[in-house]
Amino acid sequence: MVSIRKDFPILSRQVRGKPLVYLDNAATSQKPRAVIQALSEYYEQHNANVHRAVHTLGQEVTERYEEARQKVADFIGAPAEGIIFTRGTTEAINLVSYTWAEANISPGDEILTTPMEHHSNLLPWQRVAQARGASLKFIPMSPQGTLSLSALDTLLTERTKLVALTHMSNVLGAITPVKEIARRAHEKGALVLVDGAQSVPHIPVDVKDLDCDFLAFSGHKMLAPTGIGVLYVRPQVLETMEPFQLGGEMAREVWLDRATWNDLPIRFEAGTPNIAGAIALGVAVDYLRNLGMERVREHEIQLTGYALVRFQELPNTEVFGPWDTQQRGGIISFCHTGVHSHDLGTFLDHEGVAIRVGHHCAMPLMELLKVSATGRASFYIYNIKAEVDLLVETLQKAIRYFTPGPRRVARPTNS
Amino acid sequence: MVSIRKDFPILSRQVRGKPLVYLDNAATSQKPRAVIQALSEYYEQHNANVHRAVHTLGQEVTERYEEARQKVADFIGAPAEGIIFTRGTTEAINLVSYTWAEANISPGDEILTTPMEHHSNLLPWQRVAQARGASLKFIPMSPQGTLSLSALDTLLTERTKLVALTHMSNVLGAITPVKEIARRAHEKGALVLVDGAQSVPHIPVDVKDLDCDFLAFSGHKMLAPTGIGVLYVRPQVLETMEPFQLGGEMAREVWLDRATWNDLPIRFEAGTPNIAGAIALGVAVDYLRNLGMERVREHEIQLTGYALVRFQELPNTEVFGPWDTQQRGGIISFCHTGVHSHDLGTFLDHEGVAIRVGHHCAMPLMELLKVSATGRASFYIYNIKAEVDLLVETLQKAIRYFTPGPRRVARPTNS
Amino acid sequence: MNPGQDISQNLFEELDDLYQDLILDHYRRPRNQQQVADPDICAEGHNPFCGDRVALQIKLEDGRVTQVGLQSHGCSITQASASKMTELLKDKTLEETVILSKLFTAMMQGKKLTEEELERLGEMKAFSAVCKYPIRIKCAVLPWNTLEDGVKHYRSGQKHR
Amino acid sequence: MNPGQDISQNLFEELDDLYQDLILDHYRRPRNQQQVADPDICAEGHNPFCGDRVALQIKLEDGRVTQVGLQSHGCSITQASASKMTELLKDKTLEETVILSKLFTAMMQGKKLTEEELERLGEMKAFSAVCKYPIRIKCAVLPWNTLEDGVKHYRSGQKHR
Ligand SMILES: Cc1ncc(COP(=O)(O)O)c(C=O)c1O
Ligand SMILES: Cc1ncc(COP(=O)(O)O)c(C=O)c1O
Repeated sequence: MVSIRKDFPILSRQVRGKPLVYLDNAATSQKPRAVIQALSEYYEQHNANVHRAVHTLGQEVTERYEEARQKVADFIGAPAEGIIFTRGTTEAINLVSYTWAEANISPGDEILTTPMEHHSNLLPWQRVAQARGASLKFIPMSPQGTLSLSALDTLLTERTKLVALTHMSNVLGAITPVKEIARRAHEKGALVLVDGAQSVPHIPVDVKDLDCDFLAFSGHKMLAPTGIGVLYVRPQVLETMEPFQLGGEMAREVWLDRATWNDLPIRFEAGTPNIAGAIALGVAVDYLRNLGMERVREHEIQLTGYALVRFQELPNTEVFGPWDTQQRGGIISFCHTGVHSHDLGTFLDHEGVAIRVGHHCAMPLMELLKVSATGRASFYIYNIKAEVDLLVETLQKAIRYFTPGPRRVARPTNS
Repeated sequence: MVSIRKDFPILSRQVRGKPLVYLDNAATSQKPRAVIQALSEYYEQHNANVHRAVHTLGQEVTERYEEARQKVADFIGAPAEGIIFTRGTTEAINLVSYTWAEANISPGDEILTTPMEHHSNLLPWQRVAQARGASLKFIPMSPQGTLSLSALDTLLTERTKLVALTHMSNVLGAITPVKEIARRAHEKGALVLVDGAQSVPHIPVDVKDLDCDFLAFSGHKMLAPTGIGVLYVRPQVLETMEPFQLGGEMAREVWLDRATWNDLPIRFEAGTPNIAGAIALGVAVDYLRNLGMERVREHEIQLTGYALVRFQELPNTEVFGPWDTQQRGGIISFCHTGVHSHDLGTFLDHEGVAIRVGHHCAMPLMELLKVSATGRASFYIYNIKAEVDLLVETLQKAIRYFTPGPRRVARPTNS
Repeated sequence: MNPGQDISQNLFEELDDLYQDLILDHYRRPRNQQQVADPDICAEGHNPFCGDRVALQIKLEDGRVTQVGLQSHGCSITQASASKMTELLKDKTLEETVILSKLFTAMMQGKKLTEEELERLGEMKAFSAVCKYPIRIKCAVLPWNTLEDGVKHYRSGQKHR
Repeated sequence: MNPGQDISQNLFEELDDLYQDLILDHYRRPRNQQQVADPDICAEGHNPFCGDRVALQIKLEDGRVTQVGLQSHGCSITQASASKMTELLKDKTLEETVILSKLFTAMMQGKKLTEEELERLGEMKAFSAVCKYPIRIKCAVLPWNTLEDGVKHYRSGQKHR
């Protein structure tokens, strides 16, 4: 995958005089030239509002927008009418919480999730549970990210209305057995929402295969621009849902005191959407399909396996998550016993290496791991072994730098 | 303003072999090169996720994102902590409807609006009224768009909790006396939400001067990309509001069963925002400030006045909205008694002229005007008199084309 | 441009391709604009996005269409499509009208029809260029959708809706 | 690069600007890490975004700080800032501690201080480069904010929170 690096203009950038080594892909990915150009081309050649324009620009844009929807649908094996464009994963999950959940979760019902969720797949369910008098339950897990499937026997009951879980932890990299959980949830009549923010960009995902009812993901983590994301909803479920936001094209007929709704999925896209973002997401999907998601996955398995080995060289450093690369994505969270992750992050930045440091919007997981923050390096298609080497070697220097001992020569005072 | 046309790459595009004449600015505006380049530059040089990154890219991006917020705040005379980035006007209004309104509208309360609202400023209030057992009242208006202020005496009562009204009708172009209405609403203790989708891009708007509590507008109608918009909320009101969407950076501390919220305004921006869009909106605001909103307004008054005169040449054509250009923006909706607007729109498109045709997401207003659709030409900074001339002359041809009479030579059969 | 051709025609050549003489003719002088008394089939169609409206009444004898009444409102494409349709329906069996409708819809969706199929559509062929105008397609098919609705309800034993 | 200079120093020159020797020294050997018994002022600060925590106890005599106790947890900047702060507070009046805090915060916000103001901050000057690292600023000011909180509560008559 070395050859694709030239497709990403930012990779030739320098940071503090050093070449950029971008290892914060779980936060957001970089964009290939094709995606950036799709934005420029859209605004230089086509820009218009979508839907029902008689003019040429409007028709061109509507066509491209719906084409993008079809591409995204094909990418995850879904029908196009089940694809709703949102701002991102967070909005997608909130949409479900405000519509399907408000209508289907009753007092005494239960929502099942995991302790390793991103806040975006936890807080909406806290709100729903409280608003609807339902309760939130958690599938027990090991600190490595393995969910206790045996606990499902007792946790999944007829009162379970929804299982909301991540497909891949953004901290541990752990891939969850969504398919198995979905099967068992459906047996009990519960629906299944999958947070695919970390999985859809990195591993082949097919909603038919997973058999999930909802899948949420973000464009900006899969080569596309910020401000565009996707909620997939199984059409039979979508048909039963009330709209979320109201206004614009989502209505069919409107009177002063009432209204009827437009077709699916437009009914769930109120107001002018992020048109250019959606079209560019289509281009990003083309790019990924062209590489092949199997190859993307294979590349990250290689890189992650190599990194896991090299991280063992680091003294007093704990690496979280599963050791089996078949069960983890390209995310490595770690902690040094003596040096705070913030200091490591700042040191790395001075060498051009960008990692994320903090709680990664997964505070309950931090508590479970008994840390307040971790460092996190996360890979994508353009990362290479040499970058892993630089990461590990720079971490080694950093640890030496912050660890007591005469490793710095005295400096002139007032320097 | 002729010289600025070269700043807009799309204006040199051809449509069906004719130069593009873009007169659908009320739907969405075109973008200057500076805005398009801001997007490319963002993705080629800086792209990272905002907030709390220790790495350089993240710091650069956070800085630019917050800088954009400050620019937008200055543009409308607001403090930065009152500026929430949304997808657009529709989301902004829905946010208020799901948070402030759910908490403050009680059974028996009243929401006051107008019959000329865009669906985006009507449907959310229909929903709230129904959900909360409140009622929706309408300020009477003339077909020209003049609101009956005298009716306010009886319509505004202690039960009125919110007055939600457009600052400029997207069909009639009518500018509403927001300041006067806000003053009287506040006397009764009601809050005031202004739909600024059509005003903020076109006339100087200052929230202190209007003294409104909420102001919603869309970036894509003011030179910025799609997928970014703004909700301004008076900070004293914002402080009392519960968050809307949940997840990501909007939380301060999160446990499995509860959470506390981050500072304003981040509390209302759940998930990764449209970072590039916000930054590019800042650039669009720079562009507009550089022109000067007074000059923008003056240009549109000139153009609209000219168009209103020229439209009188058109046979059997009704032009809606106020005749006084001081009271209207650059929007001209019209209907021909014999030729359907769709046919006019298609004809114009064949000559390169893009106008909008339809109900403009203002169906109740269509009913009031006793039409099912209108044609609508809407102007912006780059439009010129020659384009108005072409519009009127092409309309003339179109009317002739569709009106019975031997104006077409017989064509060979099977052509 | 052939010498001797009218300039104004050439000016609007592409447009004329959409607005065939037949379409403008039916638009200006829609046929069968009467209300049929005691109809067997009765249907109304509405496209709220454009405000187009079509009302249709059909009288059958021995399973064949004998009378068609139409009241339509909307753009030229809707009105001409409705008007021309009423002519085509005459003497057809319900079966045949539905086949016509499917063929017309297929043409509008840009599908390639066989010579024979095109033959069946007769003068409705004049609408073929509409498929290049996505936004206008639903104008052209509204009358036909309305017809299919009516037939469906008739067949489900519900004489009047 | 001067000949004779250590290469590793030069490698991390910009970094050394942030991580002054004083900071690393206080980070590795934080001062006043005892719990003060029966304190007059007692405050805790927490930065949930980084997980930094600071607990502070102060004993006063004749309106001046006589003893300071500190328990801190977090990155080098937080810990060093807290540790150095405890040293600076000794013998100061509450008034003076608050002024110091304001000055330090101003320095962190990148405001230009006068020579005299810088003089008052003494060795806290070592933190001046932190203002170039927006994300680390709140690490540096956390101990001082905690101090101000404690003073405010003390003054509002609430001896212990
Ligand atoms: C697992 C997971 N879920 C949800 C999100 C939220 O995505 P977004 O911020 O794009 O809405 C993220 C991204 O940070 C994530 O990693
Ligand atoms: C007056 C008015 N309000 C609201 C909107 C909705 O804006 P958006 O589609 O950007 O959410 C529009 C734009 O069509 C408008 O003209």
